[in-house]
Amino acid sequence: AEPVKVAGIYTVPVEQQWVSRIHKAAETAQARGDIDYAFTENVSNTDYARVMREYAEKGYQLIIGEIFGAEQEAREVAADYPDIAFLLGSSFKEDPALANLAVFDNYIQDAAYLSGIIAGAMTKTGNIGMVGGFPIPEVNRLMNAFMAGAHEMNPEITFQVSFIGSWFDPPKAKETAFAMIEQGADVLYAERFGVSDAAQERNVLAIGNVIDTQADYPETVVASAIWHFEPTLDHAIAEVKAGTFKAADYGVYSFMAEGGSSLAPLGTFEGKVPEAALALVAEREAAIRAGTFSVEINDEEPKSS
Amino acid sequence: MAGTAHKAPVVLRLDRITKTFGALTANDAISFDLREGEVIALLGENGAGKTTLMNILFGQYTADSGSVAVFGKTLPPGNPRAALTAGVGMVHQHFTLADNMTVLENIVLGTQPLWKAGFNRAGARQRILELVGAYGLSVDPDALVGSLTVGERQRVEILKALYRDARILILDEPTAVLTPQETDDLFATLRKAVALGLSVIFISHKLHEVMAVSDRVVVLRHGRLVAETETAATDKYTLAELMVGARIDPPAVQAAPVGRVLIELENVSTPDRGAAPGLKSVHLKIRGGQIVGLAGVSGNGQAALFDVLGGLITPARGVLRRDGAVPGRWSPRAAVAGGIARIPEDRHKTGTIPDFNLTENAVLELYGQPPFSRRGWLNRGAARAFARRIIDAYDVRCPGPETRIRLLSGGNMQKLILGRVLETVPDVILANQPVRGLDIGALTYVHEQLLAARGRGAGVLLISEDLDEIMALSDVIHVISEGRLSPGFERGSKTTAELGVWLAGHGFGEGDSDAA
Amino acid sequence: MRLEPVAQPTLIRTIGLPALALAATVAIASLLAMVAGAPPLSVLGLILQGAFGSKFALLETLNRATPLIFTGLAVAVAFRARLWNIGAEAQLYAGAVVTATLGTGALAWPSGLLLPSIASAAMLAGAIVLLVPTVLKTRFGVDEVVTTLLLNFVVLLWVSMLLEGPLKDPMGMGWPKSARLIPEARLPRIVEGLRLHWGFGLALIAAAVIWLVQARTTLGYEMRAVGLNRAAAKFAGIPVGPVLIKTALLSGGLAALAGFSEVAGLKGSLTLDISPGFGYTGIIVAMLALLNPFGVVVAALFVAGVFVGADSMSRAVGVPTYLADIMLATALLLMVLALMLTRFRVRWA
Amino acid sequence: MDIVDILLSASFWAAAIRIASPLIFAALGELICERAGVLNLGIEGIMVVGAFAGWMTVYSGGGLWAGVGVAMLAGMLFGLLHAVLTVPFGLSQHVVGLGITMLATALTYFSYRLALPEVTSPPKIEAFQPLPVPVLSDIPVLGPAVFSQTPLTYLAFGLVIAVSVILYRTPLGLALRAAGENPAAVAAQGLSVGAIRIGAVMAGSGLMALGGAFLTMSAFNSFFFEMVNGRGWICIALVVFGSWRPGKTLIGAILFAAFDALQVRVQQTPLGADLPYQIFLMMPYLLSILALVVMSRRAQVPAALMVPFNKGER
Ligand SMILES: Nc1ncnc2c1ncn2[C@@H]1O[C@H](COP(=O)(O)OP(=O)(O)OP(=O)(O)O)[C@@H](O)[C@H]1O
Ligand SMILES: Nc1ncnc2c1ncn2[C@@H]1O[C@H](COP(=O)(O)OP(=O)(O)OP(=O)(O)O)[C@@H](O)[C@H]1O
Ligand SMILES: [Mg+2]
Ligand SMILES: [Mg+2]
Repeated sequence: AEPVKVAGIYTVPVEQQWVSRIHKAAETAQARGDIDYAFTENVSNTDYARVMREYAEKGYQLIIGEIFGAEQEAREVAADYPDIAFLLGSSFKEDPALANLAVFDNYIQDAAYLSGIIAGAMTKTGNIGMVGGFPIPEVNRLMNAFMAGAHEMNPEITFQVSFIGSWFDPPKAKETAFAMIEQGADVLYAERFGVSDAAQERNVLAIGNVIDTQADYPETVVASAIWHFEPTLDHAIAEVKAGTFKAADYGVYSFMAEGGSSLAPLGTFEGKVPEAALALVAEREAAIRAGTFSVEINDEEPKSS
Repeated sequence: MAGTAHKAPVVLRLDRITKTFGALTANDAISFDLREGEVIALLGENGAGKTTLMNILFGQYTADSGSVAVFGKTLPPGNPRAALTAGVGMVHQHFTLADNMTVLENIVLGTQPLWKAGFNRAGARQRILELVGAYGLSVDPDALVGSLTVGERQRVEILKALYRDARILILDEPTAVLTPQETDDLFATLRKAVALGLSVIFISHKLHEVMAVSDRVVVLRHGRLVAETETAATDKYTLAELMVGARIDPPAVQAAPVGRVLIELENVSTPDRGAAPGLKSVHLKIRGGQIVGLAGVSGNGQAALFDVLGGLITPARGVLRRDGAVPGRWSPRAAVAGGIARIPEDRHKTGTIPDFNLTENAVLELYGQPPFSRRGWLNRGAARAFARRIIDAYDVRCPGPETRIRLLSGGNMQKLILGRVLETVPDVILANQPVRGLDIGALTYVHEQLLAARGRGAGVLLISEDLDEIMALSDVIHVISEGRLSPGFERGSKTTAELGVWLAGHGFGEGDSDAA
Repeated sequence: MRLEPVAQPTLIRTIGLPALALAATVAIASLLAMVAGAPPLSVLGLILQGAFGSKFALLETLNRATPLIFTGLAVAVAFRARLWNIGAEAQLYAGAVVTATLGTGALAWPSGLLLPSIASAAMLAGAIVLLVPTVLKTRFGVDEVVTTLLLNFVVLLWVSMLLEGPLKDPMGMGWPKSARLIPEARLPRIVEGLRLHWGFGLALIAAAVIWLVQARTTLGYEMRAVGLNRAAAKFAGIPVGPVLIKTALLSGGLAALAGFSEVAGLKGSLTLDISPGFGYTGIIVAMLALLNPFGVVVAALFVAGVFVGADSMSRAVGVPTYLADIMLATALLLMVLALMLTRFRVRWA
Repeated sequence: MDIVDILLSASFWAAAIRIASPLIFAALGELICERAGVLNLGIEGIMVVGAFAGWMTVYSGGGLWAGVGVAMLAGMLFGLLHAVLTVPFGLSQHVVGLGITMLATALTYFSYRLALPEVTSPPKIEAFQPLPVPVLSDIPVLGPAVFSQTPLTYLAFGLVIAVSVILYRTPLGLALRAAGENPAAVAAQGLSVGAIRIGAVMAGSGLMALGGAFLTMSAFNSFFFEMVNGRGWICIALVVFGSWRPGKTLIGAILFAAFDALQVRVQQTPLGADLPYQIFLMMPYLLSILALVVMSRRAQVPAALMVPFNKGER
């Protein structure tokens, strides 16, 4: 069949971890021959609706992106193009009145929780440092799940939490991480680029987030909670092809049970993580997949303890 | 000066120099020679083309045609460096010094290859001190230029030229900003320079200086050379006529009835301003129908006195009375509204806004009142009419009221300022160095206007460093020195020599300058 | 080399040089498109189409020009008085914050009353933001280039704080954005269904008002006098400090209107990224316009047109859209140069 | 840890100096431009160019020092563009500066995307490593703080001294300072104001680019969009803060960096838990403004800053 014409509109460059997962999934689908993919990155929210319209006018069938900062306008555009499918990252839910707009978000709290368990087992000082960009729900949710997991191993663990006010300032993230290490952290939660580098330089450990960076930091990154956008996107492509695309919350396709998230393989840390922790991870993972355990979704800004 | 130098070799030859700015011909085929050891005075009205000619000679402007030869070699046009190396040194009308550097640094600037690792400060200082000695140019090589007086700055400019072994010195209106004492020192220096074989071209509007210092006079009018004569073979009056093209007589001073006290300072003191002293317990009365002359070397408190009377500052101690009463709020606006006319010392920096046109400059003090504005809305027609009236009545030569005032000569700028303040028929006129840098025609005109105002009963304060000007015009003379004011001397009651004693700072009893 | 004023610029000069600048910009853009592997010849057409080729494109251009007119005017007003306001970005956000605060239900008034009130309050907020550096300048002599620049960072962080605190939309699912404006607080659309709103009309009115102020009022006269020669203005009795403060109030207020118009007109709520540097681009717009208020409108349309057109072009030919900013910057630099050369002749001496 | 402990620790000062290093380079560059009379608002974009050019050189196989050289050259190229437009043509320094920032940034991103279209995680290079100076690095506190940095940091400090010496002790420095104070003085001494200013802007821009390169080659090891993150604008403030003097500017940079290092650490104290994190991020800017208020009375602005010089025109 004809490949579906898909356009991605991102408000940050595709190197940004979150967007990179969407971009990668789209490129994979394109390589498979399922879609024809074009994208525009670093679109300011002011221009977002215009770019949406431009793609819509050009005959794209599925438009993916993130409208956290342009909710209202984006929904207006979608309303103007009822024949085009929109799959957009959003804090809000789908609107039944807007049948062609489905929403998603990175609900990978399950994996984050499991990575927290491992972190809790690996810290000797009981002090974990967490460096984030901005305290938005997409970040808070994972940090909170991670913290819950760590407390599962050891309720005494304290956390240092900092936000650097930028998505792209690795030197600043790195300096912030250094400061946390100086103040006793021996495991770092690497929400931003730069944190793992600090951990590597100071010989402490790091936990990855959204993407797997262990190959770059083999001695440092113990585990990572990875987001797989493929189930979300593939589901949407299938619906578009079948002509059944409808307003829905695609968030569930990021859940572990749907294969939307996973704990990265231990790799270089195989055998270095305490058995007790691994056992707990295995137990919880099974429970999550079975639907008997659910990780709390908490979008509140996490605080240092 | 050092005798005539007829036989001496020619060091500089200007050959048919022509320069136009748009439609205006600033220099029209000007040729003359300068010989070794000779002093030539370059004369001409404001805008006659003197500065332009010197800028061409120094390579800062490029002539449209004609050539400059120094020691027989033709200079490449438009290249100051070539002029410098050929031995031409120039002291510009507006000094070219960097205030943030020391005297030594200013002098050394550009004399060494830029890529040298460092420069020999000790050697440079040694050399400067030698020059200071030889030419009698006292100045401290390590002083910051920003802290120097005008006279000292000029000496630095001359040192800059001498340091580069200049054989030809060009001075553009060097005495316009100097005190009489500094002028004497400058001439002494020039005499030494000539004795050492240097040649000099200097520009001045002061004819007695020209007569005193030069060997030869070259007169420009409207860009053309109209006369070239031995100084010995001419006199002040002839020169004035040559410059202007018509005979000029100094204005006659008629007797005028003395009126009441219009403005008065009683025991006024103001804080010092950096190096310049403030006023020290000053008493001053200005009456109608009088010109009060304020003699004194610049920088002795004239500015403070002018500013107090003009509303720019309020006395720190003592009182100011206007028509016998202490004004409630004292500001430039209050002063202007109350009929005080102010002619500032620096027409470029404080007197006008160079990029405003004549109309806008004409209403600078009055724009806020009818008919020029009502409830915040400007009436541009009224302003233009006002400017036209000034242009006509005060003979301001300009293309029209829409011309930016920057393009006017100093004399015409001054006439506009004069017009804008006199048109309101003020009863007090404060004039701070109103004829500085003006040619004889413009100067005479300004004096006539001040006398006319006196004639109709206005009181005038005339601040000047030129004792002759003060003595010629003033009914009462005060001398100011270090912020102290002498008693008022009636016209003719003191000789120049007697005033000179006061000028030198003698005669002021400690704290009793109120001894009038 | 030397520049000499041209007394009577010929038509060829006044039209030809800017045209040349545009041609050169398109040539450079085409070259870069080619480097990126796209057909260079289609570039010009696609830009024109993207900026003016359809009603949608045209209105988008007007839309993007709207905040630029406001910030351009703000800068023009300030620069006239030599008040170097590099902080229009901060003032814009101050206006936006006020709009989001008052427009989300705090005041339940009818539109006709509410919109003017919000606009005035927004202007006041922007004015205050510029007042701080201005007072620091007149009181303590602190360089305003630096303080206005630094305040951009401070204000942005402050907005971020508000959006994660008191202004955060309780229904916003945690994302740092304000609640939606109530319908009465929205500037109506000019064309139903398209994004252009009456903020654009307001911008045109503002330009006319500023022109009147500058050319016809004593305040305008005072501002120019203070800008051109502070010492002479002071001597003549113009109250320099108060004039600078009035200038700051006007300039800050205008920049704040950009924030008001973006929030009340375009977005309907406040986020941290409502301005992709409109405050800074305003400086370019103002200088391109030689600080003339009507020139600001033209320059803003030009800047917006180039950006929207080039952005759409780069998407159409499939090259990174950073090409749009390259084109915009090139167009600006060449245009400023061309405008100068219409008035001055280069003499090589 | 309370604030006093933090302030007394060597690691805190080491961090301050690391954070200061890029600022030192770029602020020195801006200082040179401004001393010659040209406000260079292109700084932010030129830092981006430097960050990319240096990193890209190393990434494509060049040595680290080659990267430093290429970064400087790239910066100088944009400096040349800036200078040509602002010096002989006398265009508004505000517009040209902002235009250069926009152009340099966009060109960099464009080139990056063309060079690395398929990468979702930016590749890394082997960056400069800390190089403890023998003997000196053993001094308590000072050793680990100052003498255990990367070579580029030492270079930054060296440049402060070099620039001071050049400005105050050489004919070139005299000419440069005079050009920013009174260009007519330079012209009257037979020097070319244009050449001096163009040279100064190019040299200064080269240093700005080095500041950018520090970010990708020493502070970090890969290039990101927007990673310069306003550091250039800070440098403009630092130059004013430093009264246009290299030594004071250096102190300003270290102070600013120290505030930054401090806020990161204070966020983790009990104080930090109560206050929004933005308050801490604001601190360096607010303190800078405060410092300017205190310093401004004595500041000596180059008198001809932002004033174009055209002989024959006035
Ligand atoms: N750069 C310039 N551009 C245009 N016109 C000029 C320029 N410089 C001088 N002029 C014109 O040339 C004429 C001669 O000016 P110049 O400066 O030589 O006069 P001057 O004799 O030195 O006057 P003054 O006695 O007032 O110093 C003036 O009328 C002026 O209008
Ligand atoms: N760009 C210019 N365009 C037109 N005329 C100019 C220009 N620059 C200078 N001039 C003219 O050059 C002349 C000399 O300028 P200068 O600075 O010597 O002023 P001035 O007339 O001597 O006044 P003052 O004695 O008050 O300094 C002025 O008369 C002015 O008309
Ligand atoms: Mg002259
Ligand atoms: Mg003169």
